[in-house]
Amino acid sequence: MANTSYLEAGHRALREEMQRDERVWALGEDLGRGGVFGQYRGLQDTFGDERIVDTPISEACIMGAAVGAAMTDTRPVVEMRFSDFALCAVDELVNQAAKARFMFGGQMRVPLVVREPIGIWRSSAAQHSQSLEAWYAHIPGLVVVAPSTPADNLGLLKSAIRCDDPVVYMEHKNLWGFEGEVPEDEHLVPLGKAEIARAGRDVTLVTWSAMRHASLETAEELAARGIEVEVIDLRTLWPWDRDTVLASVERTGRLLVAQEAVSVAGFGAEIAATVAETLHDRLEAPVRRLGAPRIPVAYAPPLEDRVRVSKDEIVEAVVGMTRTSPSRVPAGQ
Amino acid sequence: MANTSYLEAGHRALREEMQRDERVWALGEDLGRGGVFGQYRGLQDTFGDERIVDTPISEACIMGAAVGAAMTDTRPVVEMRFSDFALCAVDELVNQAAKARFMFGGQMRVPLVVREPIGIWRSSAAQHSQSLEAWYAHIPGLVVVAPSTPADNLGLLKSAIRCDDPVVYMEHKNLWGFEGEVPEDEHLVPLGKAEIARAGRDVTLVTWSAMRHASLETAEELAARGIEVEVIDLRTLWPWDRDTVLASVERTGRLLVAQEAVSVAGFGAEIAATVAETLHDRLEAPVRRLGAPRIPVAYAPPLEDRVRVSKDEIVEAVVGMTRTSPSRVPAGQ
Amino acid sequence: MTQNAARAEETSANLDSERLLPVLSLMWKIRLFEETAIEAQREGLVLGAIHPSIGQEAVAAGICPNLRQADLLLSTHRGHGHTLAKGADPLAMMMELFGRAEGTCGGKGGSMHIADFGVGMLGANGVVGANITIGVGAAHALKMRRSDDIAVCIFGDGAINRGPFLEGLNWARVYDLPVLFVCEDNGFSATTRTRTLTGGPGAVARAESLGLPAEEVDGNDVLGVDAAARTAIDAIRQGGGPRFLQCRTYRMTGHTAVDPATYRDAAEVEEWRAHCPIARLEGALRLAGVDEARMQQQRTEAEQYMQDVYARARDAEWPDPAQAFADVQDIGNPAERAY
Amino acid sequence: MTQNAARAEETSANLDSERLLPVLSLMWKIRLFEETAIEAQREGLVLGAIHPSIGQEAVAAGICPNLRQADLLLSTHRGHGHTLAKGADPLAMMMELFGRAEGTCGGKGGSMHIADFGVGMLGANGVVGANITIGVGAAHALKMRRSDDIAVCIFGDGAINRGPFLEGLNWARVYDLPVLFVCEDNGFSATTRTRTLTGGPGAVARAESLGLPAEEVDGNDVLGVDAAARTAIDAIRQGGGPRFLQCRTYRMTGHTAVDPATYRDAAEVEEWRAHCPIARLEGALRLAGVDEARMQQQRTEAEQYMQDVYARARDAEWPDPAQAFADVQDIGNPAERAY
Ligand SMILES: Cc1ncc(C[n+]2csc(CCOP(=O)(O)OP(=O)(O)O)c2C)c(N)n1
Ligand SMILES: Cc1ncc(C[n+]2csc(CCOP(=O)(O)OP(=O)(O)O)c2C)c(N)n1
Ligand SMILES: [Mg+2]
Ligand SMILES: [Mg+2]
Repeated sequence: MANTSYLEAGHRALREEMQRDERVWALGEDLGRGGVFGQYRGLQDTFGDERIVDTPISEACIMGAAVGAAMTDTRPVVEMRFSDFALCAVDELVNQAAKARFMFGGQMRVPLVVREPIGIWRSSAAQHSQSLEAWYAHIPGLVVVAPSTPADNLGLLKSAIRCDDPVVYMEHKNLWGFEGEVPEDEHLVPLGKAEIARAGRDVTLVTWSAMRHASLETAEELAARGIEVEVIDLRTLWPWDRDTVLASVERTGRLLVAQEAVSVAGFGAEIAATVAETLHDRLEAPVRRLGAPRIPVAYAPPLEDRVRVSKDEIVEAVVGMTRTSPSRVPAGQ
Repeated sequence: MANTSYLEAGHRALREEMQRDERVWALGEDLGRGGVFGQYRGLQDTFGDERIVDTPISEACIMGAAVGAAMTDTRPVVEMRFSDFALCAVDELVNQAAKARFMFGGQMRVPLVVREPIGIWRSSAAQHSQSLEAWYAHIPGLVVVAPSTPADNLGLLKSAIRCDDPVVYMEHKNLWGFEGEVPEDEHLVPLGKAEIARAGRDVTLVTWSAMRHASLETAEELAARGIEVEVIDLRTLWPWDRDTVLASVERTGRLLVAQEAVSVAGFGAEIAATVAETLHDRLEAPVRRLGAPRIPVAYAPPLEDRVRVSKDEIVEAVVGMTRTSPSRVPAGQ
Repeated sequence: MTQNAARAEETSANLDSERLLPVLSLMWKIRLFEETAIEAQREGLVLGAIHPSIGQEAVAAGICPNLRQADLLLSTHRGHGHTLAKGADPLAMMMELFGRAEGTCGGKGGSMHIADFGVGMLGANGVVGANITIGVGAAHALKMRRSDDIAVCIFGDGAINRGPFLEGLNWARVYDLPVLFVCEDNGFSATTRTRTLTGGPGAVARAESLGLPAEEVDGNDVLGVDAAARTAIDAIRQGGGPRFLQCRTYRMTGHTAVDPATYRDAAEVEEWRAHCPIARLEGALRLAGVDEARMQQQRTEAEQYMQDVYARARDAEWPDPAQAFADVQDIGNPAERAY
Repeated sequence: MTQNAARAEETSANLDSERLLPVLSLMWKIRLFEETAIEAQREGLVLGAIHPSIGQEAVAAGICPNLRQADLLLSTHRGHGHTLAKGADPLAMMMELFGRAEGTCGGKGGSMHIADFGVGMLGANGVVGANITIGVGAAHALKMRRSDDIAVCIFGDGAINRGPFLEGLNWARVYDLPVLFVCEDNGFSATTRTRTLTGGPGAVARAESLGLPAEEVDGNDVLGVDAAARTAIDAIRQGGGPRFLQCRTYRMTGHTAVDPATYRDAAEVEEWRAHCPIARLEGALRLAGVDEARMQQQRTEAEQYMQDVYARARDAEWPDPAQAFADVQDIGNPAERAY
């Protein structure tokens, strides 16, 4: 085990996979300089500028070229810089990459990974802060991954690169510097498997990406108050690990989802709806979601903070759910 | 009252609003020839080519120009032909139109309507059949409308054009020829108000767009079997009419959502989750969603049909929900 | 243009009729495939929209015979001709239009999504211009592996007003990719004249401004297209980087098979009919002394072939509904009926 | 270039120093606003990323003084200079960078989203190239209402590789819109040299291929920029349709204020420092006989002004958190805290 940052873990994943398979290459803006957050530092020295490719500011072509190159027996890793800029390349991802294998009757596959850093990060404001994982979970053909720890960023990125499906890989910008233990040997994390980050008997708290950490910290605080929260980090949003979530709620009888994204039509709705559909009779309290209000992310901290799910809210929600008589007051919209 | 098609109703709405307010104009491909489905037939003769504007095949610029023109005291109606092509203009809609008013501190508004025809229609295949209303419902700043009848297409399009927010207006391609009664006088339908298309005491069936019709027909069939289904046509997905839906489920104790879109992370999840959160104790059966499986829409009818929610499925779901002991078998994914 | 005219004349002087009879045959194959499909659509056998290229056959037939099977082709919604010319099986294509199990894509794609990876045909596309960046990516992969195969990307004149045109051509130049871009310029963007939607002198000037050698040819003259394509393809194969070819042509049908195309007058259509690319090639072959009967034979064979294709496609099996759930993805592929 | 040089010389012979002293003052205002902001960022007062335009002031100061307040301006992430030159209040802008309630956008936007509709400044933009199509739409609206106001859209050299460049310029030509496009060419796309990412001769050739009259000027020579902009703006205002101006310049800082810009060597930076646009204007004014003290005064006044701006912004109020829920939309605006 070594202590490594989330950023370094992603760096190592790409390096190892590029060493293992020469069909793997990466393309995006400023990669030769290390990428906007330094995730590609030094890789062009190692692999040359034909495998770590500096591209024009042409998101549509970056994604489209990756689709064509993936159909032509290479395995591109696309860097979109901010998931917000990937909105300049949605046709290429959603109409082309996601559908090609199916439309063409299974003649080929589109093994590409698109890295789309998400999340709120230091006054980045409305065009640099979005978390749109729910969009891609809604699109047949796409795999959606949102790692939260250095070990997962290593193991999931490696698995994503090995996957033959197009993978939307969403790192969280606020986690780049986050450190944790990472195995020194080959480390793969299977796509589609959640992690029970903390076991608990009272409430199942399903989360992913950066919210894992606030959730775990809150769970500790709640443990001190005698409430044992089971924290499940989904890691992959499509396919999401229904079995693990349902088994947990089957035990706890309570589901809370904590997501950074806008709650309305966010992926939490899928989880909450599925649990409510499947385990209605087992529920000892109504399912519940926490997420951002349906407002853009503002620049000034007092406003930006209004978007964040706070630990206090998690505490309040958990405590509310574990009271005997569940609240019946309808929330406003 | 006059009998009018859904297409004609939309045509009339635009014509009336263009007559009422000279700041209203429409832009898109082939509008001078009437638009791809004939929705604009003759309008260029009436209003000239400066108000019914034939554009290059430049979806990004169509949408971007509409944003700029909406900020400059005009009221553009954007035609995207198929909602699928609007994926070439997502930055312009989501990063710009939806966020501008907020980002700029409320200095202006972006009163544009973007018409994005959705839905499965006669072997149109994967790139011409999508229903992505859930995406836009997830984006702060956008209003999302999905009319299902001629009268609503008249009254909602007029309201959308008068609305000062950017509106994603999703007509269903399979409804163009659908006929119904439409008031001959000025007819406005308020945004954000659902319609109880059929009253019923046993199950609340929430739907929108083309699924309204299958839902109503099924409800009649079920009535013959003694089950009274209340069919609520949401009409507007954002803001959706929570009050009407919650009041109905409060009465019936059962919620079924029927949507044409992919069920996973579809808007039905938002409704089901909200109802489960809010009315858990009132529910006499688990909430339930019907929607497309998470597969692209294929060309051949036997495959295309697998995507459609059939009346049989609605019947089965309703009957299942009204049985005393709700099913406990978890659905696969 | 003068250069082309000269080259065409020169070519016609020593016409290689043995090489050109198959080209004539190919043009008939395309023409009759599409006429058959249009007829079949009237009968309800073709299920979705089709965009015929009748009148435009010289583009496909001028370019694709200069390609190897391993070369890669990207096409558009109006792609039957290109696909046939690249070597796809007409029967499988017709079955695809009919939505049958043995169609090129198992009935999943239809006309706008025909692909045949076995012959290097990487797909038609339902989104105008989207094939440009995908084609560029295919060329990028070819270059990475030091292949001397090339990619060819054909698109319409309407596509030059979409952003991917700029992004894709720029990309091809920046990385010096082995790709030929072909603008099949039929004068229309769906039902609107492209020139009313296009600033500046047009596609060639745009390509040149992005650093690509570019040329315009008469797209109804298969000899001219063939000569220009051969020159360009040779240069690209030898590592000369991307090139651009604009072929001016005209579609004799509407935008789709059901479009009556009332937006243009009969005189214009008649004028173009006089330039029918098939008749023109026949004229050239006739001048070069090719036997009338051998020419007629190309047509007759194609006719018989397409009749057979039609009959077999009509009787072909529908796909198994379970196939709707196949080939979506490996991870998270939905189980049938469970959602 | 020769034309420009000639024009610049001619201009310098009969310099209108009364008109140019305010331009010098404006350039100092921009320079010192940004130096103040960089310093404030070190102190933690500026919250998000800022992209300084130090060294590029001649573009903003050459173009915007030729505009009316009712003319519309669209800018980029590197937009402080343009915005100040269009007449926005430096104090409100600094408060915006500090995230305060009285900032230009109430603290909601920050540096990359400053807009001041009151002076016709329709917004910076966080998405490269996105302002092009928005600017085109603003010009479209102006034309529709037969206004003789114009729109100006400034973007970087990196933006010419994005699709909206083609779509927007084409659109402007097709509808003959009153819009001036300005490519502020500082040679870099973030941290990569744009020329390594750009096929063909560049922005001017591309604009010309789309039918726009286009010109390149020395973007560090405010007299040249001013002259070219004036000519272009007059022509546009008189109904001459869209025009294009490329201004070659250099940014003296990194891409953002915290980028050490190690990807370029000191000699290059020093060479450009010698072309400092402010020093060049001062040199010209000196030659034209303007008093040293009057020039010094422009700087001193700007310094004092920015010190005051800094102090007042630092002490300004934070926005009320409830404002996070304001101005999202009319219909379906979320109620505070309820979600
Ligand atoms: C991005 C996009 N916008 C619009 C359409 C609708 N559409 C289909 S074909 C077509 C015209 C294309 O014109 P051109 O590129 O010249 O090709 P042609 O049809 O003439 O072969 C249009 C607008 C589309 N398929 N994709
Ligand atoms: C669509 C998009 N892609 C990438 C970025 C990230 N980015 C911000 S500024 C920049 C460089 C832009 O270069 P240029 O247009 O020359 O403007 P400059 O920064 O030199 O003023 C990049 C790549 C972005 N903001 N938007
Ligand atoms: Mg065309
Ligand atoms: Mg630059």
